[in-house]
Amino acid sequence: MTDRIPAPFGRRSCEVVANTATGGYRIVSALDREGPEPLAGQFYMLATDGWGGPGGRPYLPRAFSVAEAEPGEGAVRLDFLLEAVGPGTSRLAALALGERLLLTGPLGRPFSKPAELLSGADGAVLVGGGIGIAPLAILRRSLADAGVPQRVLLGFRDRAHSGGLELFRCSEVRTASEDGHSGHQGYVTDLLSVVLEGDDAAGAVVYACGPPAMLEAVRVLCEARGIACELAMETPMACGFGSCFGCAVPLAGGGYMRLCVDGPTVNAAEIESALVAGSGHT
Amino acid sequence: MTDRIPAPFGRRSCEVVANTATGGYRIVSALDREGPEPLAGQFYMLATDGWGGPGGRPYLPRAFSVAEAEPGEGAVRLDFLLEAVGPGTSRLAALALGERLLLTGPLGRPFSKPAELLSGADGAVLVGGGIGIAPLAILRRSLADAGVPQRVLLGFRDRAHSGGLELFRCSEVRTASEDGHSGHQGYVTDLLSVVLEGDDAAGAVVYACGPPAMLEAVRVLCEARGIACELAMETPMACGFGSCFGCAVPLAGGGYMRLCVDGPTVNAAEIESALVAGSGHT
Amino acid sequence: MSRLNSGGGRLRLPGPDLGLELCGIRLAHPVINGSGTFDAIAARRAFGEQLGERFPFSMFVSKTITPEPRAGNPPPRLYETPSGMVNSIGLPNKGLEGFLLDDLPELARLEVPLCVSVMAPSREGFATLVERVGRRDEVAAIELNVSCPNVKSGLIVGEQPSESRALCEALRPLTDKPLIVKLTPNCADPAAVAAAAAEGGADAVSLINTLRATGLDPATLRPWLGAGSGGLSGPAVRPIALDQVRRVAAAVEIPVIGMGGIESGADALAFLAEGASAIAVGTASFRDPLAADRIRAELAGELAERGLERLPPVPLASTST
Amino acid sequence: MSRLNSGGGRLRLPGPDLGLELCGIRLAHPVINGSGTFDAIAARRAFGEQLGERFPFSMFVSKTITPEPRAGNPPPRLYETPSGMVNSIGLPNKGLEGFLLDDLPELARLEVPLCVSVMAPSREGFATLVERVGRRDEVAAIELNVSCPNVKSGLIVGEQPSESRALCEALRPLTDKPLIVKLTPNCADPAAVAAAAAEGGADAVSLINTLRATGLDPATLRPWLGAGSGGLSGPAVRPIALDQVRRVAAAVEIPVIGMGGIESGADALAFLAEGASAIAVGTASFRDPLAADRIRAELAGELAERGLERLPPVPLASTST
Ligand SMILES: Cc1cc2nc3c(=O)[nH]c(=O)nc-3n(C[C@H](O)[C@H](O)[C@H](O)COP(=O)(O)OP(=O)(O)OC[C@H]3O[C@@H](n4cnc5c(N)ncnc54)[C@H](O)[C@@H]3O)c2cc1C
Ligand SMILES: Cc1cc2nc3c(=O)[nH]c(=O)nc-3n(C[C@H](O)[C@H](O)[C@H](O)COP(=O)(O)OP(=O)(O)OC[C@H]3O[C@@H](n4cnc5c(N)ncnc54)[C@H](O)[C@@H]3O)c2cc1C
Ligand SMILES: Cc1cc2nc3c(=O)[nH]c(=O)nc-3n(C[C@H](O)[C@H](O)[C@H](O)COP(=O)(O)O)c2cc1C
Ligand SMILES: Cc1cc2nc3c(=O)[nH]c(=O)nc-3n(C[C@H](O)[C@H](O)[C@H](O)COP(=O)(O)O)c2cc1C
Ligand code: FES
Ligand code: FES
Repeated sequence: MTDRIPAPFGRRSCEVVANTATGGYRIVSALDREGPEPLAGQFYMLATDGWGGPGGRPYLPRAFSVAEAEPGEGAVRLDFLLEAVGPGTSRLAALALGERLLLTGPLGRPFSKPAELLSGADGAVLVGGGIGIAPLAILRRSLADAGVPQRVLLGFRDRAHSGGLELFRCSEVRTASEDGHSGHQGYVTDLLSVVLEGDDAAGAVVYACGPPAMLEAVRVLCEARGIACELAMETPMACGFGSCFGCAVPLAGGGYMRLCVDGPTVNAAEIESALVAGSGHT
Repeated sequence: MTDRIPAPFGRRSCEVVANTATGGYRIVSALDREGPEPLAGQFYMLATDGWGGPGGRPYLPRAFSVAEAEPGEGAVRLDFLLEAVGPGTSRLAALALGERLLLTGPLGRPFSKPAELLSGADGAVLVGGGIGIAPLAILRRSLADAGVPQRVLLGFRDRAHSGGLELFRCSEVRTASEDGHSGHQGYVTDLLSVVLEGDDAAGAVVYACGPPAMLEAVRVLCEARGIACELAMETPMACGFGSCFGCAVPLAGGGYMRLCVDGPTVNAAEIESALVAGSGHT
Repeated sequence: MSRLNSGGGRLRLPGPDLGLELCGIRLAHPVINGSGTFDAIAARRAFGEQLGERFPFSMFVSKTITPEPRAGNPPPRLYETPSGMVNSIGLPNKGLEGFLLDDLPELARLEVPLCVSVMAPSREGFATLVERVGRRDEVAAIELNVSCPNVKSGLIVGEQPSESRALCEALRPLTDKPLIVKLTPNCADPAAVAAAAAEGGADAVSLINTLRATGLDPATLRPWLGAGSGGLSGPAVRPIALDQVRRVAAAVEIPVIGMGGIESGADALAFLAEGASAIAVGTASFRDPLAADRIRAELAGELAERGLERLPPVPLASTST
Repeated sequence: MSRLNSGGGRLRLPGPDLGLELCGIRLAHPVINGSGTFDAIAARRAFGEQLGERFPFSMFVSKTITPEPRAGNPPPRLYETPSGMVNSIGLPNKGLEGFLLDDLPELARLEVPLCVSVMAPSREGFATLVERVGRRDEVAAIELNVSCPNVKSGLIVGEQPSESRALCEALRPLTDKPLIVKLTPNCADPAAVAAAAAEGGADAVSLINTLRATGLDPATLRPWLGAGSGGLSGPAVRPIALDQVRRVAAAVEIPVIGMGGIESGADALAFLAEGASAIAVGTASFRDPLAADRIRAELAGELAERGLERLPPVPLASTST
């Protein structure tokens, strides 16, 4: 299993160097001078100065997958793709240049290498939906660096929710949209099932991240075809480093895993269902 | 007794049109389009959007005397002099132009007219200290408008705490400072006792606002000389309109008054002492 | 906000019908005030006649009165805390006679039903209060405050089911006005106390009162409050209040008036969903004297969004666990 | 903040001496963790060996273990509230055997004394836990969790003085390790429970555990938590915790470990001033895993500012009311 990159112990403060709108989303970039380069699939717990608002929320930090990481002069630039759905994401989306981003990370288990999921794997299919495509951007790049042939399939509800495409600017992707504004009109899983019909599908492994309903559809598709599949999942998290036991995901064999330390990347075979109560948002 | 100007029922939102530093203080001005022109001695409960911070405070609104009020085109410009001593004043001091000031007011009992304090009064002595000189600015102006001869005596700890002088730009004042940076080196009450020796003192009434210790000194001075004196006092306040009973000030005759509705201007003869636990700051 | 202040409690509003009947009292909507958090007489001094025109509560609950006048606790009486406040007011009031003489006529000018909150250090004291207050036509209901953390009354009625039952049984015959028992959150099992009060003849229960709390003066490290400690209120206590309202509503048949940190229509709806028939706004009124009016308007909006024409008749929560 | 992280719990710091002895255990400073809020084993996976180098607690308290393994409550288990959070974790743990086999050796690698928190649905269960855990040399102390709001144990030990005394009397003979009783805030009189525990032979008490609370899913109006309700923690409860610590400290001679919403050195100092011998950091660690280290550094600063060379020996508060 790919070793996680451990995080520096303690929360640190990083300068926000970019915050750009893309569709209905934002891409927020910060310079991390103390942390290592993260691996695809890892996440950070984020907060800001002045965290906590009129209603007393947000109180806890919020978890975000790293969408891209670029090492530079004595610092790593971290990109996060975020959607303002509540008090925490709204505050983060409003970050001004020069403001501080408070973060802990990189946390969690990175995506496995294809060969770790299927010995002799000869390709990868990346399936993403909505905001969930964030970790697939850095995954696509690292697979490309490793010379792994890949197909990227992305699904969106509508144009407002397709802002993540920005992260795939310079790469070839196939898209589906529920409103038909881009690519196939329908679900990204339609594209996946077609791809999985292909005779080159046998040696492929699937990586997926997106809304619970999409993840569940992908899980079922792959299970039916006996295809190795790794999901990047979400649940509410208080700590992100295994201390609160709040991020429970039911295991196929009974019991729970802590998504923050045993995930957020999960082998689809390990879990009962990708539909975890309280998790995610579309 | 001078009738209070009642406040519109409910909190309203006003545009911040100025926020300037003066010494260690700020003068924050907002345009009130819904409220009446306040009388000298009245105060407002202030808050901002995004009230509530990382520590969950400020939670309650904060009370501030109106320092000056200028009626104009369909709005009254309200000036507040404030000192950042904690989470609430710090947030208010940081207000940017165009931001909203949330306020309820004018509240409380205005200063009495000299004749209401002493029949046949023929002059007024205004005694202020530190941040407490705010309400004396609008009082000075309204007494001048009414043609009441007056002397203004202001005391400051040091230059940083003398920012309130700005409000008395175009009027003649005598000052005292503990560090001697301006006027008499010592306490403003030194100036007062000299003034009260003068043979024209007999017909004068004293208005005072400032730190509890100063108010108490003034109260004692006036009591000893049988001079009518009205103090503008402070206590912690939750509501400002008589509903929480939190702003209790002990009465000379026993029991308490609610400073927000029975004050904040108080006839010195009514109270036990101006040193009220928990009240004010220098 | 002012956008939402659409006309106060008396007007019939467009949208869902928020009207209800509480212990036989007709209310225009379910938003009332928490005792001791809104002084209609002082507020009329501060806001003039507008107070009546836009009165935000469908019933007015008086500050708790006692048999004898009380000055209240020494200052300071307020301590701000994360998302809340601690108060140690100590029930200052004019006493029964002063209230009946000076305040009741003033309060009767309000165009909403009046509920008088009473508290006494003894059962006899409670009896006198209930009898004398109950006789007055201006009074629609009586709230028994057995839960104030700021007065050392011999009674621990509020903590003990048996005591609560006994008190209600003793007071029940003395008036035909509805008796509302204000419960304390400072006990292991508020539902048991509520059930006992109901058995004793209480017509409704209200909760929560404040939670025992304190804070220090950062400078002296001595308790900030003159009384040493007080009661916590505001949004900080809302999750505790909601849990207790739910347990109490599940334990009694009589109506429950829910309160504790309610600041929005969504908060109010949550309490109604957990079984409250009406809700009270307390601390939120300190931030905005018209907060209750905004909350009522937001509540109407919440119901409309859900396509509901009136208040949830059955506690939604009762089906949910 | 990182400015304040001056070297972790093990280093001897410049400035005031924060050292103390708690039930005969030597601690470098008074800042420990609240049970169940820091998993040193998982944290080592997340932060690597730095965890040991900068370990922020002077004693480590394990998550509560039970005789049999527990999976914990169904998700969701977390609900954020104003200045706090509600959890319904439900004591997931490997059970006694799994803990002794897998976890204890791992925890023993920490360079601070170890306290094991235990909870059982019966007195016999507690007895087994205390005996088996007490035998292990790696264990410095045992905390009896009689106060978890998230497990329906037959016991209401934590709410009743008599039950607490009986439990302590039964367990006392089974080990010579210090027994710390973790008190519940969900009762009318924690001081009485604490006093009874002390009479029963407890060496210390710790408080507060979480306050029973709930929250709804705004969309469905059903309880958000899978378990329906849970326990409130964080700054929202601090004023309640401080008041209970003060009452308990005034009622017992044995040391008190104070916790509940502590987020700063000033907060910590307030608990010490009210009579706590040590303080625990819980929820604050979720916001910053090194929060306890900052709090310890800030506490040293607070003492230095006041010209104090060591921790307040006598509860300042005892003289203050
Ligand atoms: C490993 C991981 C990676 C993630 N990566 C990303 C990412 O790359 N980009 C991204 O945009 N998001 C990501 N998320 C999701 C993100 O963390 C959440 O969207 C965020 O926490 C929402 O916080 P909020 O305060 O904005 O909204 P919240 O108020 O937390 O609301 C979010 C949802 O939580 C529920 N909820 C929980 N508690 C309450 C409450 N007290 N009141 C009301 N509702 C409540 C509601 O259903 C609400 O819709 C990730 C999550 C995880 C676990
Ligand atoms: C009628 C009236 C008029 C006023 N006019 C003015 C004015 O014109 N200009 C001006 O600058 N000020 C004025 N004040 C004072 C002003 O209201 C206070 O300075 C303000 O409320 C402080 O709020 P804060 O949040 O900044 O500080 P706070 O945190 O409220 O601290 C202020 C003081 O309150 C105490 N305190 C109370 N609760 C706590 C707590 N929980 N934690 C820590 N400390 C606490 C402390 O002693 C602290 O020093 C007036 C007050 C009144 C009543
Ligand atoms: C300043 C203040 C004074 C109060 N006085 C009383 C009172 O006299 N009688 C009473 O039954 N409750 C009193 N309460 C409790 C409130 O009625 C209410 O139960 C509690 O504050 C919780 O609601 P809230 O969080 O909305 O304020 C008081 C609360 C506050 C904050
Ligand atoms: C997520 C979570 C899990 C907890 N688990 C336990 C536990 O297993 N045993 C226990 O005695 N207390 C447990 N507690 C209570 C804490 O130890 C502490 O008493 C409480 O949270 C108050 O402190 P705080 O506000 O600093 O978090 C838990 C608290 C939280 C928030
Ligand atoms: S988020 Fe705290 S254990 Fe996973
Ligand atoms: S501040 Fe509330 S009564 Fe005076």
